[in-house]
Amino acid sequence: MRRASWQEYQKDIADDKYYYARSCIRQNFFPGSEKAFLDILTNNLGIDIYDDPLHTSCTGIGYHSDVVPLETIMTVVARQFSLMAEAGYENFISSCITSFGIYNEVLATWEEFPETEERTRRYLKEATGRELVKPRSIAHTSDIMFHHRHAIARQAKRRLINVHTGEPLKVVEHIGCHYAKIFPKSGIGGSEFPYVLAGMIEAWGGDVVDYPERRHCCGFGFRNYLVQANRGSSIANSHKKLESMAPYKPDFIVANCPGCTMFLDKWQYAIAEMDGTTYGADGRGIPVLSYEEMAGLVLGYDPWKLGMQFHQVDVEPLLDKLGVEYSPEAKYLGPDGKHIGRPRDVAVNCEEVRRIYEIRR
Amino acid sequence: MTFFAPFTIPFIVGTIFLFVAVATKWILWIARLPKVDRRLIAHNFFSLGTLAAIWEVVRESLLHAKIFRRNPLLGFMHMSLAFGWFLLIVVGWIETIVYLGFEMIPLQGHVFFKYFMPLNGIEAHIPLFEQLMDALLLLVLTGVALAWFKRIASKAMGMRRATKHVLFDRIALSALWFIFPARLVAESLTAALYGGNGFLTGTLGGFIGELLPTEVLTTLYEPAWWFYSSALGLFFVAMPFSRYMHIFTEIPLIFLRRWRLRPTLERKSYDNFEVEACSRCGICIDPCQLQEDLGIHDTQSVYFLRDRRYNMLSLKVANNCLMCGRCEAVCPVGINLTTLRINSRAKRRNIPHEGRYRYLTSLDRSSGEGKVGYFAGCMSSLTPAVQHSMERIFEAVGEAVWYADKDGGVCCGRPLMLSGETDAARKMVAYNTDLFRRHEITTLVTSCPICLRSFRENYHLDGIEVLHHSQYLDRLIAEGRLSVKQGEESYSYHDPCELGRGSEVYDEPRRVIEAVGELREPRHSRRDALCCGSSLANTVIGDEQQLRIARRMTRELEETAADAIVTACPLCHKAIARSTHHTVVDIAEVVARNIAE
Amino acid sequence: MSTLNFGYGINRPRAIDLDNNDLRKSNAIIAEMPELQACIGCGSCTASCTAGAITNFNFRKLHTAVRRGEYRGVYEELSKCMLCGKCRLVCPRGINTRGLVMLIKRKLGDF
Amino acid sequence: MAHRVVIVGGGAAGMQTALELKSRGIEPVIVERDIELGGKARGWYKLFPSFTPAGDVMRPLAERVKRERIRCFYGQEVTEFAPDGVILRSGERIPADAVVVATGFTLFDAHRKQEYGYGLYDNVLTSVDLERMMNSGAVTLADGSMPRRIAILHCVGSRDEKVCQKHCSKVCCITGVKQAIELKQMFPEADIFNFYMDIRMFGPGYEELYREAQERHNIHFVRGRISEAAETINKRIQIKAEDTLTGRPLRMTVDMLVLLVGMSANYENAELAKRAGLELSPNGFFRTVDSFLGAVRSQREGIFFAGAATAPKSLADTLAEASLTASAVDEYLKNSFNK
Repeated sequence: MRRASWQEYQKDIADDKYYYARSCIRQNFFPGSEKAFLDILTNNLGIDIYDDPLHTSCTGIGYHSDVVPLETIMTVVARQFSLMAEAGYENFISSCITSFGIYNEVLATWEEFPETEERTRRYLKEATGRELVKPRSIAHTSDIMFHHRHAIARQAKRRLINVHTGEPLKVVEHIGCHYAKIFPKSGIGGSEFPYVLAGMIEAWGGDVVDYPERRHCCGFGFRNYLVQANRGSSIANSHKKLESMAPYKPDFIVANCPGCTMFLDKWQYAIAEMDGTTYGADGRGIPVLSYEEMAGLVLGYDPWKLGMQFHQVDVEPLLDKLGVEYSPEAKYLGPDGKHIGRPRDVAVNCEEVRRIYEIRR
Repeated sequence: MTFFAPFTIPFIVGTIFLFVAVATKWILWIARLPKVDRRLIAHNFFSLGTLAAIWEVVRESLLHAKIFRRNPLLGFMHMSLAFGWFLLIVVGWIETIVYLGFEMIPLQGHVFFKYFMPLNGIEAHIPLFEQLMDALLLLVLTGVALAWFKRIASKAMGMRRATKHVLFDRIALSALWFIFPARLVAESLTAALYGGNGFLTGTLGGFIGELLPTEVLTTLYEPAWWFYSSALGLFFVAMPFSRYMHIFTEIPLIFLRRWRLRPTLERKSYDNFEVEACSRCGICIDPCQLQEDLGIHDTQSVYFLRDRRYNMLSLKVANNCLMCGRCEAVCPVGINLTTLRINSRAKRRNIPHEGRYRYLTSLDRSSGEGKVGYFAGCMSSLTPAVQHSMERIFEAVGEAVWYADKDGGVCCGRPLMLSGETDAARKMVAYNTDLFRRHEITTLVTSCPICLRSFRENYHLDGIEVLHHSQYLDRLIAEGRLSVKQGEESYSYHDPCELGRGSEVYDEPRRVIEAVGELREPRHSRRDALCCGSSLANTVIGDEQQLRIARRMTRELEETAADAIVTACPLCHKAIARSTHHTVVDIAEVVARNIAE
Repeated sequence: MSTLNFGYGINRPRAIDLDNNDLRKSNAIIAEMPELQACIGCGSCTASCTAGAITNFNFRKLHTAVRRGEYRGVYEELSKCMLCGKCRLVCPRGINTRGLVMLIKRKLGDF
Repeated sequence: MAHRVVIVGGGAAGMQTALELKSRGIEPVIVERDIELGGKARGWYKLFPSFTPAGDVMRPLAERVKRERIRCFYGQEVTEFAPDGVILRSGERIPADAVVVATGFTLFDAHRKQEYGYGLYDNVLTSVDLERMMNSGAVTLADGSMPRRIAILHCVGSRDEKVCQKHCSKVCCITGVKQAIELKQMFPEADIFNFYMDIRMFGPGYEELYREAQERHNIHFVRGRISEAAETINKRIQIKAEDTLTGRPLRMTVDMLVLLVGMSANYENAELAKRAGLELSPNGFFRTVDSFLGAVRSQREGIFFAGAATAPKSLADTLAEASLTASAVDEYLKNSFNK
C-alpha cells in the first residue's frame, strides 16, 4: 500500500494472556464470530484467553443514546476491570468497537479528572464490594488478530485469492469510528487510515480497496439508528459508502465493528427495497464479513460453523471465489442437524442465489 | 370630362391601400380598448376636450409648435412638410372647384389637376392659384431640402444625432423625398408644353421649353407624371408600416388624450396610439445621458418605441433606461415614454407562491403617534442624517409624528414596478396603504422622491395629503411654524428626477434653500436637470457606468462653486457623494442646521 | 420497487454535489453578468436588506447557492426581494445586485 | 582593509545583501548550502502580481554577484555563527566582522497533511510542483491528459495548529490567484476552484488581480477549507469542504488538486539560534529586535537578518529588506570599528 503513514501510529499489544469482553451486537447477530475468535486463539495460536461468564454489557449503546449516565457506565467498566483482575489477567481485550471506545474514554477521563476515578472506585466498592484495578493494556480483538496475522498466515489453508483467476481478492475494509477517531493513538495506523484490517488483508494475500469514502461512518451512530425518525440519515451514510466503493467491484467488505458489520450488510437489503439499487456482481450484494470470519476462512473453518448463514447478503459467491468446499444444504441445518427453515427470498439476492445453487448442483 | 390616365394607377392603388390599412389599424385598436377606456371616450366625446383636441391637432400636427419652440429650424422643416402639404391638398381642392365648380371629381382629378387641365381643354389659367400653388410647392420643397440636409449634417440642424431607421422608413423616406421634386418636374413640363404662369413651375417650364425641342418634351411628359404618381403610391403603401404612420396616429391620439385616456402599468390597446404616434424625429436622443455619457446608442426612446412597434424589443433595450424623464420632457408628441417603458418590462406575469407574502400579514414596525406620518424610505436608512434632521425639525415645530419605517419598513413598491414586477409591487402597495389607513394619518411626508411618486401615482390615498419633505419644510417656513436663520452659505441644488420631472416639485426646495442661504443653479436644472445615474429604473448599466454619469452631473454642481451641494433624494445623495469631495447634504440637513433658536 | 413501508427513506445528502449539479444555468448567469463572481461574501447586501430585516431572505447565500448549481427554492426565495436597491448602494465590489436579482429570476423563473 | 561580512545563504536575500555591502566598500562572503546561488526562487516560473518571469529577477542578481567577484562558498553548510564569524560543517571557520543570516525558509512538506493525499495520489501537487511544471512548459495530469477541473487549496501548512504552523505564510493567497489565472490561460475550458479560509491581498496590485481572476477569468472562489481528498477509481480527486458562505458541505471531483504550501521555519534554526545565543519566534523563525527600526537586527550586536529567515516574505519584500540589512551592517561596522 502506498499509505505508509500507519507506521507512525503504533501501539503496544500484549502477546498473550487476554481477558475477553464480548460484544452485545456481535453475539446476537453473528455469534459464530466470537466463537471463531476464541477457537482461533486457543486452538490455532495456543494463546491464553479467558472468556469470563461474569462480565456484562459495557452499556455503551445506552450511554451513547443518553439512557445510561456517565457514573453508571464508569462503574460498569470498573467492574469489568476488577473481574479481569480477579481472574488473574491484565490485558483487557474487547470484541466491540463501541466498548473499546468506552474503555479508552473512561480510562482517559479517569486520567484527566482523577476525582471521577475516585468516585467510581467508591461506587464500585459500595455496589459490588470489588476493588478497581486498571488493566495494563487495552486492545480491540481486531488488534489481537492483527498482532498475530503473520502466525495465522503461516497456518493458512488458503489465501484471499480468487482461485479461478489467481488474482488477489479486492477487499473493502471498514473501521468502526470509535476504534481510532476518538483517540488516534488507540488505533494501529491512527485515525485517518487505520491499518488494522488492511494489515490482515495484505498479510493474507488480498488487495485493499482505497476508495473515496473509505473513512466515512457506516451511519449506525446510535441515536441515528435507534430513533426511527433519524434512520434516513443512518442509511444514507451506508448508501454513500456503497455508492463510492461500487465502481471498484470489491469481492467483499470486512469490518471490525459489530455495528458496522451488521449495518453494511443489512442496509444493502433496505436500499434494494427502497431504491431498487443492488450492489456487487450481478446485483447479488457485496458480502460483509467480520474479521474473525475472514480469518476463519483463511484457516479453513467451515463457513456454516463460522455462522456465515446469518448474513443478509449471501456469501456463497465469495466462498466459490475462495475455493471453499461447503455443503449448500448444510446452510440451513441447526447444530442438531435438523433443518431450521430458510428465510424468505428478498430483493437483494433471492433470484441469483437460487441460480448459483443450481449451477453448483 | 375625363379624369383618368394610366399613370394614376400607382397613386390610386397606393391611396386605397393606405386608406384600408389605416382604417384597419384604427378600428382594431379602438375595438381592443379596455372597457374603462371606451367608457371614457363615450363620456368625454361631447366636451370641451374635443374642441381643445381640434385646436391641438392644428397646432401640433400641422404647425408643430412644440418643435418650433425648441428648435425653430427643425420646427420649420416639420411645419413646411406637414402644413405645406396639407395646404397643397386643400388649396388644390379649392382650385379645382374654382375651375370646374362643384362637380364630382375623382381624387386623382384633384391631385393631378395640372395634367388633366389641358386634357379637358381648360386653357385659361387663374394666376392667383397658379402662384399660390407654386408658393406652397416651394414651401414643401424647402422642407424636403432641409430634411435632406438634416440627413447629411444633423449637427447643423441642432441635433447631435439623427435617428437610425428601419427598411420601411427608408423606402417611405426615399419616396417622400422624390414626391415633390417629381411634382415640380411634372408640372414644369406641363407648363412648358401647355403653358402656365406660376412663378415656379411656369418659369421653370418656360426655361425647359426653350432649352428642349418639343419631341423631347412630349417623350418626357408621361414618364414624369408616372414618376410622380409612383412616388406617391409607393409612399402611401409604405406609410402604414413606417414612421409616417405617426401622421395618422397622432391625430386620434390627441383626441384620446383629451378624453383622458392614459397608458397604464399593464399594456393595453391604447399603447398602440402612443407607440405609433412617434415620428422618430430623434429629439429624444440628445438629452439621453446613456447616449451622452456612456455611448449607448440603441436604447433611447425612439429606438425603444421602434423596437416595440415592430415586436423586436429586447429585454436589454427595455431595461436599459434611467427613466429620468429627460426624453419625455422634450418629446414633441408628448408620448408617455416612462409608462410605456414600464409596461414593456411587465410582459412576464408572475404567479406568486401562496405563502410568498405571508410575512406581510400582521407586520407593523412603526412607532410614534400623530396625524402626520413620516415615511423615510428604504434608502434613507443609508443617509441617516436625513432622518435625524427631520426628527429635529418635527421636534422643533412640535409636530406629533407617526414614524412608518423608523425600524425598517416595507418598500413602497415602485422599484418592483419599474422592473415590471407589477403583481409583486401591488402587494407592497396594499400593505403600505393598509398601514397608513390603520394609523389614521392625514398627511404623509416622505424623504424619498421615489416613494413620493409611488404614493401619488400608484396608491389610492384619498384623504391623505402626500408631501415630499422639501414641500413640507417649505410649508412650515411659509406658515411661520418653523423659523430659520438666513446664513451666508451658498448651495447648489440638484433636482432629483423623480421629484422634479417626476412629481413637478421644483420651487419648494428652492424656496427652502433661499430661506437659509444663497441658491445656485447648475447649468442643467429644473426640467432640464441631469440624472445622477443611480436610478432604480436601470438594471443594466454597471457600477462604473453609473459613476461616469454621476461624475459629469456632479461637475456641473461643483462648477457653481457653492459651499455645499444640496439634493433631496437619498439615492442622488449617495451618487453625488461618491463623485465629489465637496460637501453634499440633504435639504433637511440644511434646514435642521439653520433652525433659529 | 419497494412494497414495504420502512417509515423512512434514504436521506438526500445535504452536501452541495458539484459533480452532479447541473451548472448550465449557473454558467449562463455568470456569463451574462461576470461581476457576480466578484462577490467576496462580505454580507453588506444582506445586512442592509429591507426584505432581510423582516424575513430570512439572504441574497448573498442565495446567489452563492445558485453559482454552485443549487437552484431549488431559489426563485421563490428571491421573490422576497423588493428590489429597493439598498444592496447595490452598499456593495463594496460595485456589483449590480438588482440586475442580478432580475437575471437570476429570469433564468430560474417559472414565468 | 575592508571589513568582511559573512552572509549565510545565497538566495535572493543573501545576494542582494552582498551586492549592497559590496557597493558600500565592504567585503561580503556568501556561504550557500546548495551548489549554486538562487535559493527557493530558482526554478520559479513567474512572479505575482505582474507575471514577471522569475528568471528576469534572479538571473541578473546572480550575474552581478559573479561580476562583482563576490566570494562564494558552495555546498557548504553553516553549523554555527557568531558576530565574529561562522563555522562550516567541514569544521572550517570563516572569520568576519559581522554576520548576516539569510537562511530563508523551508517549504512546508505537504506529506504532513496526509488527508490531502500528496504523494499518494498522482494528481495532487504542490504550488511548487506546479511552478516547476510550468517552467518545463508542460502542465498535464499524471496520464498526460489535460485537466478539466482544478482545485487550488490555500493555507496548506499555514495557519494550521494541527501541523504547528500557526502563522500566515503571506504569499500563498496571491500565488493561488496567480496560478489560477495561469492555469485558466493554459486550459480555458477548465473550471478552477480556489478553496480559501481568508483571502489576504496585502500588496499593491494584489486585490486588483484577485478581482480580475474572479470577474475576467471566472475563477470560482469557495470560502472553505478542503477537509479531505480521496482518489477515485479513474485517478481523479474527490474533495470535501464546507461552502461556508452557503453553510453547506460541498463535495466535488477534480482532475488536479494544487496545494498552496506555506513557508515553515528551517528545522536547523533552533540549533543555530541556541549556539549563537539568539531567540526564535514562536513559529520557529528568527526573532528580530522589533518590527520597526530593529527589523533586521538580532538580539546580538553583529548578527543581522535578511529575508524570510525572520518571517514569511515575498520576493519583493525580501529584496527591499536586504538593502536595509546592508545599511544596518554598514552602520554597525562604522560605529564599532572606526572609533
